[in-house]
Amino acid sequence: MEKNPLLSVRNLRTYFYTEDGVVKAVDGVDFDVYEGETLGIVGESGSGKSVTSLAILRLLDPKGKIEEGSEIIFNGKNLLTLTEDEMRRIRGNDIAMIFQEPMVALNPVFTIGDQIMEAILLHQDVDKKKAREMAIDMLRKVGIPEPEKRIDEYPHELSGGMRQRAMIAMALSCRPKLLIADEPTTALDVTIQAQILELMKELQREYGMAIILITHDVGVIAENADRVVVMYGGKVMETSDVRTTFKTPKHPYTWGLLNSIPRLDIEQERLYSIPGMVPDPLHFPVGCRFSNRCEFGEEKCSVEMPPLVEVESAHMVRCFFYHKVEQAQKLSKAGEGA
Amino acid sequence: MTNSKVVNQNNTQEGKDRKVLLRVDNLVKYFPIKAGVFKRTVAWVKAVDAVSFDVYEGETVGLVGESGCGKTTVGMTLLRLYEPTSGRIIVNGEDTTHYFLSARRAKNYVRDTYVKRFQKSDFKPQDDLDKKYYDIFKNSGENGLLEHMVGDLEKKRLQFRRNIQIVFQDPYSSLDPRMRVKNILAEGPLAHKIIKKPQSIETVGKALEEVGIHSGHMYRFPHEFSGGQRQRVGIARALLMNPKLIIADEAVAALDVSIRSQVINLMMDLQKEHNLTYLFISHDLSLIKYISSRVVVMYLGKLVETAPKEELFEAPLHPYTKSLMSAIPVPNPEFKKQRIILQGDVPSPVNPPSGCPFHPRCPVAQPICSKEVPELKEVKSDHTVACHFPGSL
Amino acid sequence: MSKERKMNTELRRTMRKIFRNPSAVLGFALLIFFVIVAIFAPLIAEPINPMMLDDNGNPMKLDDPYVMPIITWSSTPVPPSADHPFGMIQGRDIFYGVVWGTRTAFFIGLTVTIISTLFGILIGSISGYYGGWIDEVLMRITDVFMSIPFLLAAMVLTTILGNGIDKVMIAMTVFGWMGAARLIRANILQVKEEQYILASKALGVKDYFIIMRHVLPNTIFPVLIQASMRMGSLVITAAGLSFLGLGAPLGYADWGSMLNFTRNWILGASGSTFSYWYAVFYPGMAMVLFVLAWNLVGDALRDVFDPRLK
Amino acid sequence: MTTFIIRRLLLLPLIVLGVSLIIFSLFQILGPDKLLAAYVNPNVFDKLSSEELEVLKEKYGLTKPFAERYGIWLWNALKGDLGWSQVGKDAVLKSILSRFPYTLELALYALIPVVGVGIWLGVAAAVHRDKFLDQFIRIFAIVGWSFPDFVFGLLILMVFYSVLGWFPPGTLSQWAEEIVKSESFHKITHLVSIDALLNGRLDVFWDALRHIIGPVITLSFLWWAYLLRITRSSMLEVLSKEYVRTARAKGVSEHDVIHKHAQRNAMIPVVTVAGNMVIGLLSGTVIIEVIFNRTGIGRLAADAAVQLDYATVLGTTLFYSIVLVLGNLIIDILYAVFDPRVRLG
Repeated sequence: MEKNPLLSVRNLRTYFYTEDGVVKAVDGVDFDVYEGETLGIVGESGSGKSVTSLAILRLLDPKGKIEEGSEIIFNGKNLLTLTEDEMRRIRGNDIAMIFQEPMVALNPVFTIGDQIMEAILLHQDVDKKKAREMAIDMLRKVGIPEPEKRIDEYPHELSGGMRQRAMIAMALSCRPKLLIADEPTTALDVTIQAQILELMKELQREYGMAIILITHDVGVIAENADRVVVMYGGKVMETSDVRTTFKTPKHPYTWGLLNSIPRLDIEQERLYSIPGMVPDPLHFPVGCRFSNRCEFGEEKCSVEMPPLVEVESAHMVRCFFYHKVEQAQKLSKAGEGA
Repeated sequence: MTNSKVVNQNNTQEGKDRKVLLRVDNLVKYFPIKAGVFKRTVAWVKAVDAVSFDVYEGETVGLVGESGCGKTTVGMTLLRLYEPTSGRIIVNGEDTTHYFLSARRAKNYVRDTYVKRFQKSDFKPQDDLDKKYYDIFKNSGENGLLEHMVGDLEKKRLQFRRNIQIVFQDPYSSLDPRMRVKNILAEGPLAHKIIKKPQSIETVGKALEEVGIHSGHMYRFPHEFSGGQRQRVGIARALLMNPKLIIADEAVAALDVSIRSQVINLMMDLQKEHNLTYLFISHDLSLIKYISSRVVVMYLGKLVETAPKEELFEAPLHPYTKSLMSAIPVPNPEFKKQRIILQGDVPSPVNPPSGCPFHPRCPVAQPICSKEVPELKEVKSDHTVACHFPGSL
Repeated sequence: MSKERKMNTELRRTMRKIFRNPSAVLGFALLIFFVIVAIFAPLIAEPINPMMLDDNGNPMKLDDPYVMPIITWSSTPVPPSADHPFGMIQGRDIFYGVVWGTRTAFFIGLTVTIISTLFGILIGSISGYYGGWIDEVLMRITDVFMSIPFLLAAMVLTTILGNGIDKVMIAMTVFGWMGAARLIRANILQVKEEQYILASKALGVKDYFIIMRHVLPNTIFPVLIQASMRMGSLVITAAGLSFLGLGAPLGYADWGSMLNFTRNWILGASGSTFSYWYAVFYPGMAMVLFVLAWNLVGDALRDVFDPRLK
Repeated sequence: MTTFIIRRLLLLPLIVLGVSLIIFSLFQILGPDKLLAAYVNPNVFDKLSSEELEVLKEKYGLTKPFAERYGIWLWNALKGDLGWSQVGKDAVLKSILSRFPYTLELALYALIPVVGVGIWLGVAAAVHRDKFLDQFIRIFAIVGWSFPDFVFGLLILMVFYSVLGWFPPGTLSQWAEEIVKSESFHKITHLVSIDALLNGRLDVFWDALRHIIGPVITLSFLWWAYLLRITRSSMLEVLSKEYVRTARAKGVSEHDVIHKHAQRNAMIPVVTVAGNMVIGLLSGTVIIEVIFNRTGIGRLAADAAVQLDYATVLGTTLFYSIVLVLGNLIIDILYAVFDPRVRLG
């Protein structure tokens, strides 16, 4: 724990200036990623998890601005102060990214070989022939059969799982220190998802890279992340190591989420439902962003934004009444035992 | 016909008359692939290949499988949004397969399926349906049977539409963006003359309140609702027809996690209130486990395993079912489970593998698996599986 | 009455979107200007013949205001003056022709657009909804019609039918419906797969109602936008035919045939032709602005209703 | 791919048949009397008695039923005999073939500025979306698109011919035409300007160029606009695609993101438009050829239409429809070349 973080995000605020008003998609987010670990960011649509990942690489579309005072420290450098050229040298080289839908994330008019080689040629001092060899090696490494043949195929000629493997090969071709995976398996079938997640674990062990795994699927986080950040309404609601969060969630949102999904591991009489709707980022409630859907909240919650406090060692929660959740959790555990 | 056996056993074993609401008998749906200079059919996508199962009144059957396994095609074919290539769809003890054919083709269907068999001297009815139709045939001849099955086809179609409804996956494209919710909801009942125009506001209002939407919102357009609310509107639309069976095709897959349980709970509440039967199509085994009483597992257009929920999740017999279960991520870091990672992709339904469709990916495949198609066998009571070595994984 | 308010905000949003774009504002302004000119043509350019007097000694009213009166016997163009601000050509007042030509342009454009679009919608929706051999036959017929260049086809048919703007309109309609038909067919094929159509089928709604209630309302907007953008090119084609001497008869208040007069003076190869600039400029500008107005409006509508093509 | 090409080529005769049937039946509206006029010298025609007219009608087969007459025309057409062109004063087929090079030449010259500048401006507009440059280019484009070709052509003639005297109408000057027609001038490509260069006649080349610049300016100003708009919108759509973001996430430079990753994809729909434009230029330059008084196939068709020379009208429309079908076939093949996802079958 005393290690220096590889990436530190501090007070990240990312606003989108639209015709209808300012969308505060990410509003003061802090977290660290340490070398070699997997940090899971979990959240629903509009939670700001994908915007956070794009902000780290400064890939937001022109309407989105990273506000003053935000810091993204990678390897001791604040990425937000780099020039565009310096940033370009980091993208794909030190920090790589894979996306949700490999069908649309790969360029349809270039072969996968072209696209992997492009990354290699951009960041490494090798000639085309060598780059091609390296690309074939990468494809073999990610488990694509007959890589010598597949390298000249176009994305549409591969299956969904193979495409995501090619995407991973492209992202890892320069051995990045950090891989950002934005919903990498959401578009895939479960049996393929298991393959891809297993592959990512293997490659992480081999390369020693850190991974930020972004997903809405708490199951994927539970099985693949070391630590977890729960986001809601552009804010971090809870963060700790995976075991703690899943065993003793302390934020009402995390608690509600875990109780509202059908699960294979336990028998459920009736699912819990978080009331209300996923908030519209244009009109977040005043005070705690979750206050209008929270069953534990009191008046204070709809007035004041609770701070993110460390309630146990390395377990941070943004809630005034987290002890109420503790009680509810105990009750439900007791009920399960009976 | 294996199915009739299953049904009869059920009736006797459980000692109560569980009524079969829907029987899918050997359903086949192939889509042609056209190519060449004259666009001739060169191959077939075998989307659904000889699938049979029963749905009893009041229960929820979960139909589970990965993309491309044909589960959605089953739903669409049951609704006759696609015409089946062959097989029978029996609803409420009547064969409905020919309902959406032209009168001439419907008659041909009845002749080919029933009359020709009945005319043979050594004919013996194989199931209740045969018996029923044979009695009619004996009493009033071919014309009587035709009158019974093909007469008033238009009325039968409407009745069929009222009996079976669907809730779609995509809450964004399943409601006409240019229509107000009131008109979307009133369309079905008005078309069936269940209600008259002046009543529609009242009826629609009630239906909306029932699915948890303020009735004052009936004049809104779909885009003014959130995904979860739209799905509620979709459910209300189905409900307004007073259906017996609702086919829910990935009805919650597109919703946010925190909204899903709202809609699932709503559907379960409505089931109790209206004595509905559900055929729940989903790729999500955890959801299927939560919601259904019996489960049907499909792979590459074929049915691989079907069993009551508890039985299936405790002791899955097909290697595919077992691998599928192990692949589902569980939100509990302490939960230990057997990890089976399947190799390779799902093959194309145009060129399915020989023998058992699962054999190229199966961890326990034997030489016979690539040669012989395993038959669907009842291994335990009410638990059928299509595998040469059930339970070996 | 939250319903009404909702409607209004929706409408206002759309209007705001349209009018935030300066070129859309220009388009609508031009269009309104032309509409006003067309409506008040009798007041702006009085349909009288100053050369002929009636019994009371007043200038005689024209039998047909669309036939430009000959007011001078000089056949060379006469430059603009206070009485004839746009000058005269072939003995006729250019200002009069430009004003009354506005009506002709609207008449030709709107009639041809509406009739050919309706016909296209009919063919396209039958083709798209029913598919199969009906689609195959209708689309091959459409292909055949599309294989004949529009201008040439219109020329041939106009010549065969004889001069006159009604003949021009018939010709342009006969060869002008294919675009709408193809567009609506493509849209229908796309919409047909939408789940709300399947839902209506599953409800047992009749085909006819599905087309009228769901398919057409969801496919018609791109067709209407295309139609508004075609207005411009139709007016150009009609004028082109007149320019070639095939459309409106000699002396008809029509921009194209006025330019036809000019052609001889320009190709006359004398060095001083530039002094006849007004003969090209005024009718030419009227036409350019008219077409521009429709193109800008069509563009604005497309931007708002079809966000894909911004 | 092969089956696709065969399928389309099989469609060709069907379309040609359809086109000829439409045009042929349109002419039936005229009735036998007017149709006869096409065969007879107009000076003689008025003096003929009704009996003589009947005899002539009989002679030219105008009294026969429609199907039979169409059959006769079709049979002759299949043998390569499209009849006599009064306008072209030669056999129809020969008139068409002798004039086609002039149209082709004009189309080729116009194509270079249209495609080059149109795509370049379209990309520039998309990259600078909503900035001043974009607004300016868009206004320029929509104004260009709104100009009727004959108005713009007249303006060009007025300025560059009447006032400046630079670019005269016509195809060639008298003297140059005589050289071209002479025996010593080798016709290799049949495109005058190129043949002039091949023959080493720079003066003839320059003369041909002088005559072609006016129509080229007119055509390119009108067609730029369209190509530019398509390029712009296609480019904008592509720039919002995820693979563009992937490229940026790899560290690809902005120049390569736009000109390699985005532009290659954006060109896919542009191919279709540019192709249609070529077809349009080959078949639809009727008015331009009339205004600039150029020899060409558009002019031939226009004259034939006005004079009801129906053998020529039929011939030219058929020629156009063949150009169109083949052109579309080529477009589709190019489309498949540009977009690996498209498999023609």
